[in-house]
Amino acid sequence: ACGDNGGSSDQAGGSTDKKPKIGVILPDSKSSARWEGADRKFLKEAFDAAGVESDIQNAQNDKTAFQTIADQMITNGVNVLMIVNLDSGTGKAVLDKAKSQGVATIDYDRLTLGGSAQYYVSFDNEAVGKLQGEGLSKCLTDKGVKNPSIAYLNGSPTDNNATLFKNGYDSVLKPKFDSKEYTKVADDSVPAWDNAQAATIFEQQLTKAGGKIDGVLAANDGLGNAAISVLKKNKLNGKVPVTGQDATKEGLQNILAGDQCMTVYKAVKKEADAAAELAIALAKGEKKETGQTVKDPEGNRDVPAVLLEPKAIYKDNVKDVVADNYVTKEELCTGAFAKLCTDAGVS
Amino acid sequence: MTATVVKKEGPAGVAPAPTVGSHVNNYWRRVRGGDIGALPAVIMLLVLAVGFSIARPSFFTAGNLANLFTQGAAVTLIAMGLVFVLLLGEIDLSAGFASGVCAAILANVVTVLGYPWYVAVLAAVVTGVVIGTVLGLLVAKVGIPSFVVTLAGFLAFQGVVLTLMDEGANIAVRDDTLVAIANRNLSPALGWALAALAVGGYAAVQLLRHRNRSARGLLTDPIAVVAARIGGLAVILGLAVYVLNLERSRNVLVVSLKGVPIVVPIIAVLLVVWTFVLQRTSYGRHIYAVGGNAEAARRAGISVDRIRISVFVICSGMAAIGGIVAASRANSVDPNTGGSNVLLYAVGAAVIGGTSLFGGKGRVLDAVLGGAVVAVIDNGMGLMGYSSGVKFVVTGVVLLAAATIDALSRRRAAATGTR
Amino acid sequence: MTATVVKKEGPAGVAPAPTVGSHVNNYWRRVRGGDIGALPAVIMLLVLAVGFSIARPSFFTAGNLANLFTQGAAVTLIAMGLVFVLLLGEIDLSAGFASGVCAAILANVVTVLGYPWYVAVLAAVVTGVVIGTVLGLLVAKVGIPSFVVTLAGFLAFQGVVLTLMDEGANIAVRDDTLVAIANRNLSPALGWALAALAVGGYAAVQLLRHRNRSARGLLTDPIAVVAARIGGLAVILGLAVYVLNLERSRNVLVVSLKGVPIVVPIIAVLLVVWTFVLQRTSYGRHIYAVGGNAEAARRAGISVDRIRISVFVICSGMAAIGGIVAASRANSVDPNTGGSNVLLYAVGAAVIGGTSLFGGKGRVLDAVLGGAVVAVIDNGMGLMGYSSGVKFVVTGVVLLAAATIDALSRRRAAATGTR
Amino acid sequence: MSATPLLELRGIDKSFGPVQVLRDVAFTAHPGEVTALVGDNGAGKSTLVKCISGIYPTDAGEFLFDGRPVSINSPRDAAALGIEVVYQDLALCDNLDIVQNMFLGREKRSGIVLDEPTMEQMAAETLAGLSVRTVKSLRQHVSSLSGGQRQTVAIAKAVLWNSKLVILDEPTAALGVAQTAQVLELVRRLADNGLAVVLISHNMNDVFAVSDRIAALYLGQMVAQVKTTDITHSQVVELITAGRSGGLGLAGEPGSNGTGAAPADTTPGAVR
Amino acid sequence: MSATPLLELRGIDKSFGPVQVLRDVAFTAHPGEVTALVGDNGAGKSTLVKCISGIYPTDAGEFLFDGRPVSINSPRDAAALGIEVVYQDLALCDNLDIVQNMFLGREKRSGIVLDEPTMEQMAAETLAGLSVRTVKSLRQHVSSLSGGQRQTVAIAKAVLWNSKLVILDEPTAALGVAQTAQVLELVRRLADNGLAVVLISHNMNDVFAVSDRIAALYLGQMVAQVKTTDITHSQVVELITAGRSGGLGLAGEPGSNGTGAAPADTTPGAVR
Ligand SMILES: Nc1ncnc2c1ncn2[C@@H]1O[C@H](COP(=O)(O)OP(=O)(O)OP(=O)(O)O)[C@@H](O)[C@H]1O
Ligand SMILES: Nc1ncnc2c1ncn2[C@@H]1O[C@H](COP(=O)(O)OP(=O)(O)OP(=O)(O)O)[C@@H](O)[C@H]1O
Ligand SMILES: [Mg+2]
Ligand SMILES: [Mg+2]
Repeated sequence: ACGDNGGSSDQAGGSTDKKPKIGVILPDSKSSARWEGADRKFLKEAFDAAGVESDIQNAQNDKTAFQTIADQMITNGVNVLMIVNLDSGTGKAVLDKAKSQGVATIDYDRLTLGGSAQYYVSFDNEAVGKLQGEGLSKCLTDKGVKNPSIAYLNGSPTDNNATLFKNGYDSVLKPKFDSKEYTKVADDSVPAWDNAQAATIFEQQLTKAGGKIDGVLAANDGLGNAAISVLKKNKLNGKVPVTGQDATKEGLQNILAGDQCMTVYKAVKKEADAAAELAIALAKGEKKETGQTVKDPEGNRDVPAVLLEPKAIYKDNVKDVVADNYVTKEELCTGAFAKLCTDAGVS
Repeated sequence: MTATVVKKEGPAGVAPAPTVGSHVNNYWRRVRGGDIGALPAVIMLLVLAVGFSIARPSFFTAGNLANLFTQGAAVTLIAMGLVFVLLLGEIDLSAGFASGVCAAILANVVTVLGYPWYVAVLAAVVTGVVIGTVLGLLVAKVGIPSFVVTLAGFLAFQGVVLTLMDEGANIAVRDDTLVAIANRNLSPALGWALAALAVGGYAAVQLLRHRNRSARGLLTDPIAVVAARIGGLAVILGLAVYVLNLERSRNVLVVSLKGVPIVVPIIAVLLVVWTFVLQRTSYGRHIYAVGGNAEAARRAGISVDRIRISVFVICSGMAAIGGIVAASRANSVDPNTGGSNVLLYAVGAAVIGGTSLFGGKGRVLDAVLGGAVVAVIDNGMGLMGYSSGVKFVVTGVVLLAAATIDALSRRRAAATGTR
Repeated sequence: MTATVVKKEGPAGVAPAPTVGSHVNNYWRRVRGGDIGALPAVIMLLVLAVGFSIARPSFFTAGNLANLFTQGAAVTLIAMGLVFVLLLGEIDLSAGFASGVCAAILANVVTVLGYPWYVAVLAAVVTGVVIGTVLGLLVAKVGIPSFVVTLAGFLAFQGVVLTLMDEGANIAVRDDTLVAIANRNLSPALGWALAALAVGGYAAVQLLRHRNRSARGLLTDPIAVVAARIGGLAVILGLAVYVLNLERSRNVLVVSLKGVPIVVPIIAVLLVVWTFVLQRTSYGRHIYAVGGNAEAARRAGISVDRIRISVFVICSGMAAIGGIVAASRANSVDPNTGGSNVLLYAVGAAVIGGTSLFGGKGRVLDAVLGGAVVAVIDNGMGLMGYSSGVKFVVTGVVLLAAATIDALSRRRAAATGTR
Repeated sequence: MSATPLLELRGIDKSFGPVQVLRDVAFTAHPGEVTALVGDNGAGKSTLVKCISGIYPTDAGEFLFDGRPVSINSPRDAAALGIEVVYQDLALCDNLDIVQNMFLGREKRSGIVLDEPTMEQMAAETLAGLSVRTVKSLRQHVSSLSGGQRQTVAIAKAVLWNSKLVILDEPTAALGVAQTAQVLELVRRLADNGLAVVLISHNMNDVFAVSDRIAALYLGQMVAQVKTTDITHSQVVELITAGRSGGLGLAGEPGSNGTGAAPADTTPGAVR
Repeated sequence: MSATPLLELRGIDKSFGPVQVLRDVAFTAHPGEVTALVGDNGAGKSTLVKCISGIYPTDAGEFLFDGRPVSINSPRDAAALGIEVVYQDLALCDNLDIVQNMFLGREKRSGIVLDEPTMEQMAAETLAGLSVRTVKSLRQHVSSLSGGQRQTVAIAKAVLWNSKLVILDEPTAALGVAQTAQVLELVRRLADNGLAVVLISHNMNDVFAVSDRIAALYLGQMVAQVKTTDITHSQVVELITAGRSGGLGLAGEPGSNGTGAAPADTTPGAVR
């Protein structure tokens, strides 16, 4: 299938004298800061450096908008379409439409099941969840808590990624629940990843548990911060480990302050660069080998893939994130955090 | 539609003689007096289209026109149903998620349970009708304000969709017929045939009415004006079909893409049917009456409760159809179907078209025109390539600018009292 | 408040003599006649509280009561502002995101730019006022329907928040004073002092009014009834302060947690101020007049446009305060602040409390009571441990059940015409 | 006077919350007669009419129509019995035009389609009969009509139908000289055609000009229902303003019904 | 007749969309006099009033107040000049009570707080002067008032203020016998106190009883403005219904203003 599409995209490229053009559809701006804050920047830099035209848009977690944007990009004459799908259904519809119009496609960060993308570039979302689960149990062990009560603060119930994250941390924690080593006292999803609702939900979890929550598995840094704000109010911050994801400035600061136990850092730049490289190649009508493949169970095919490893960040390796230039020292080490930064070896 | 005089007498009582000139003249005076019907929405559409075409020439292509229809279809369908509820001065906040519930039922029936498409469609529409009945009963019989009832529905249906979707997964819709609704086109010939049928039907209705009225000695529009109307429709439809029948595939060797998208006749038929119901049946008349003055309607012996229930049924039923189209377009249903901005866009479409939130004023055509405005803005913004923050801001500003055209042109609306 | 008779004469013209007995009797007849004011909301709250306490005993703890206030504060504050807009029969869909914009400004000023907290609060409130002025001008002077203006605002402000948040990042709010607003408590003594002040002030106002009216020979409530009202307030406030002053820390050795949450006096002061404005100033009177019959108000020489603009300013200003509280509570601002369900919950709170969407009817107290209902439902549902789908459904159903109490108790409202 | 009255009310009570507006009211309307219902402002006339037409539920009392007891719970029920009412607060739909208002709830149809030409013709004829000359177009929204024009539309709406009882609540209040004359003539004509007509008016000249019988309400009580020929102009005014006039009306203290010596065929206090 | 009229209109035109309702209307109101404005239903009386009070903008024409040209663009402007109006469509706020309606836009205050007791007292006194006896409570919403009671509230609202010109559009239409007498007396008293009063009425008896001058509108044109003593009852009716009566009113074909022989001190057609 790859060969066919490569051919047709050649034709499309040949029919226009203009520079090759790449369209990117990001999923939303609210589930995580990475999309607009990092991915957009890194992808644009890579495309600009290679001298290809690009059009990067965000679907704002709206499937209809997602499809509309795809239609518009195809109308606008992109040669390569790179999508982060909102769900496999719309993703497939968009990929199929693009294919039928001779546009090459890449699945970015999320695999479209049953889809027709030529490449897949991603962090493994389940691996992210696994790191969170492992991180939480590590922090609990470090604190020496016996038979801890755990609360889940999952992502949006309508977000498939949230399900994937959960699968990941469940795979680590469920055995511990089953063996009665840990107790799960609450398990709630936060609609639309809304931090304000997360605070209320966590406060109620705490009330329901009679105040006894020893560890919080928060699906990202925003939810984690919401839990921390409630813990602070009850003067429990720092005593109860909280997880996160995305290595946001706020999350890292919480880690430095000892309120948050860990976050998961995804080197978005690496992912973006890998994807951009593939996209540029496709746009120029070239073919690249990735070396890896991922099985699409629904489409029953092996998709050539670039898979990157997420990284767990604790207080002692916050400096790695800064070293990667994902967050700058100036942003991170403001005010009271300057000293904490020094203590943690951030330079 | 037209003016009739009881008796001619006295200097101020003279009605203009119904000649073509006076008709045009009269229309112009009405427009200047602020009684302008669909005009502002049409102007809005033109201004937006010209603006976007200048900014992004690709806006002005056959392919984009076709996209426009399918992109705006679901919201427009929901807005058409909402017009009925708004005509009564009620609101249905749950329409978006009701469409989600119906879409979820559709997907479950066709994909999970494996029934044929028509069973699924039937199930979805029946679900919509049931939802509407429940909402209507709560509003009319229990007497809870519709805002509260449908806010509860908004929450509950969101949960129902989640539950039907197994807490977050999505269900694919792969049935060919269902997928065709929002993704395939009529053959060019069929497009022409339908357009011809529409013009013919319109002509027949108009001419019959003209004959009927003049036979009874009632005042009628001059026949030339009637002919001009029919001609106008023919030109517009002809042009639209012509453009949509152009080849719009980027790569004709791979696939040929032409013809009127299937959703277009679906919307057109529903538009005609609902317009007929509102304008030409006593049921429709009663809806306007209840919306205008519920107490007067009650005193006239109209069963206000029954009307109230029925509009919720229509609204949720149309939401079901909107949900089916959305599912078809997305090839799938997920827990967000009908969520996010769908509801506000649908109500906004109806209001931008000229429907009042206070009841008694509005047409189904308003929803279609307003839906078109919303779709054009969305479509055009998609071509501009802004970052998401900027895009939201610009969308809001463009919407406001469009609404300003409407407000300014209605400015003179010193209530002329004639329609 | 009370009835006055022009003249006593004729069999049907007899007014009941103002004794305590007749007063109680009269109140009971008014209640049976459907004129019940805040009663249904209070009943709703009681039923919900009892229900949740039975289902989850942890609901009925001092700690949870304190949580309740901070959880519902932001929505309640926004709802209080919305009452003004609703009183005019307008709507402000942008109030939620307006609070988000103001919160974002707050966070930027205090965290990014590093100014002291009062500068940030001022900046946030000024932002709210500016937003309200723009919305109001567009509605009143340009004449665009408020639904459309504020829908545009809803979209645009969403974008503004994203832009202010650097396209999606959170900004932490770590300033101690700001964090205290939604997270700290008054000292128990201060709580008692404030309660005493409130009761004393109420008593002074009531007794002065009583003396003033009886000095002029106007009909007044019997002094016993006045005393009973004051006593009632004293009991309620005393009880609330007492419960909130109980120790609610789970581990007194680690930390002591008691006292009235700081948001409570903030809401209380705003409630008193806005109630005073609406009930005791001519500005407030004019708001009701414009909402009841804008044409009559205009004919009475009221500047309708100015009133219209002012309510949007109040609404957005209150949204700013709501945003500040939300930011304080979350210790941070994210692009969702003021988004998701905030707006619908706020409008719902006002409507559940008894405010009409058609204008002319509503009080700020309605928003507080309605906000309490919404907060109790949210709080209680959080203790039930449902999965999110079921949680949505049950929330909707509970909301509906609560509204049914209201609808049934207003059922008899065959317009008694007295207040 | 025909034997059975078309409409007979007995012991009607009606309160709004704590305010009792009608107490123990009895009233009859006979076919072929115009019954004038008079009373001071706020006496309860309009309330009585709304109780008859099913807009307000009554607290107590009986309705007899054509001798049979009936219960009227909604305007639909009243219309089904053949009762047509012109309300004082006209209750027209401002967003509909004249023709649409006149046929509201009883549209003419051919098949399921509204038969607009027929309705327009019928409306034009009826209005012409009421001396309406200044209406520019039958397709004008009623919101743009003058006070008198609105009132004419409401009257025309009520007389368009074959009914048995027509109640007109101050129908001529806003009408001009010529139009008033037309309406009074119409009222007389309806009665002569065998209908029962109830006319509420503050204009004693009109009352004496067309009515066969006068019923007087005083502060929610029916103080007299007598033949027009048996009472004088000033007596009626006295009944309206004081509740009694000579042997008619309330007897002693307010609150108890009078039963003083009454002229033949008049029944003081609550009739019958 | 005083030298300068308080209010003088010249050449007023007013159209609603394609419909011209007033054409070239001239009108004067003198202090100390009651000017009756008569005309058929739909003649344009209420429209003229609304033009004077700034509710409708006029298409053409001049306003002179106390001899000085003024422009009235809103009811505020009219109130500032000292013009008070009782509208035919009463325009009360149904969600407010009687006192609140009567003081709307001109609330009494002490400091910034509304002075309710003062307002209540003043309202009670004014209403008592208008023979209102059936209102149960001054704190009743006006939505629950009877037709006549509403009208009384509207009248009371207008006469509460020190104004120079009071315009009453069919103020007695819904009033009872006693109340009508009171209002007519009030009208006379206002004029005798030096105010200019304009009274619109369809009741010729009332018009002749209180007015000093009669202005007749016919299909949007002012056909005569004459002293009441110079014209008879039947002449006025003729002017109303046909636009002319003997030498008065429209001269030839409709559309051109008459200038036939006029009695002394009467000006046919558009006055002045
Ligand atoms: N909904 C209501 N609530 C309370 N009181 C009411 C209501 N409707 C009417 N009333 C009172 O009932 C009394 C009778 O009113 P009604 O309208 O029947 O008088 P009426 O005889 O028709 O007077 P009018 O001649 O002025 O029309 C009045 O005092 C009025 O204030
Ligand atoms: N907003 C409007 N739009 C169109 N026509 C109007 C409007 N308002 C009034 N008219 C028309 O203007 C004419 C004059 O109306 P107006 O209310 O001034 O009459 P009027 O002399 O007060 O009559 P009445 O004695 O019945 O109160 C009427 O024919 C009416 O239909
Ligand atoms: Mg009445
Ligand atoms: Mg008038």
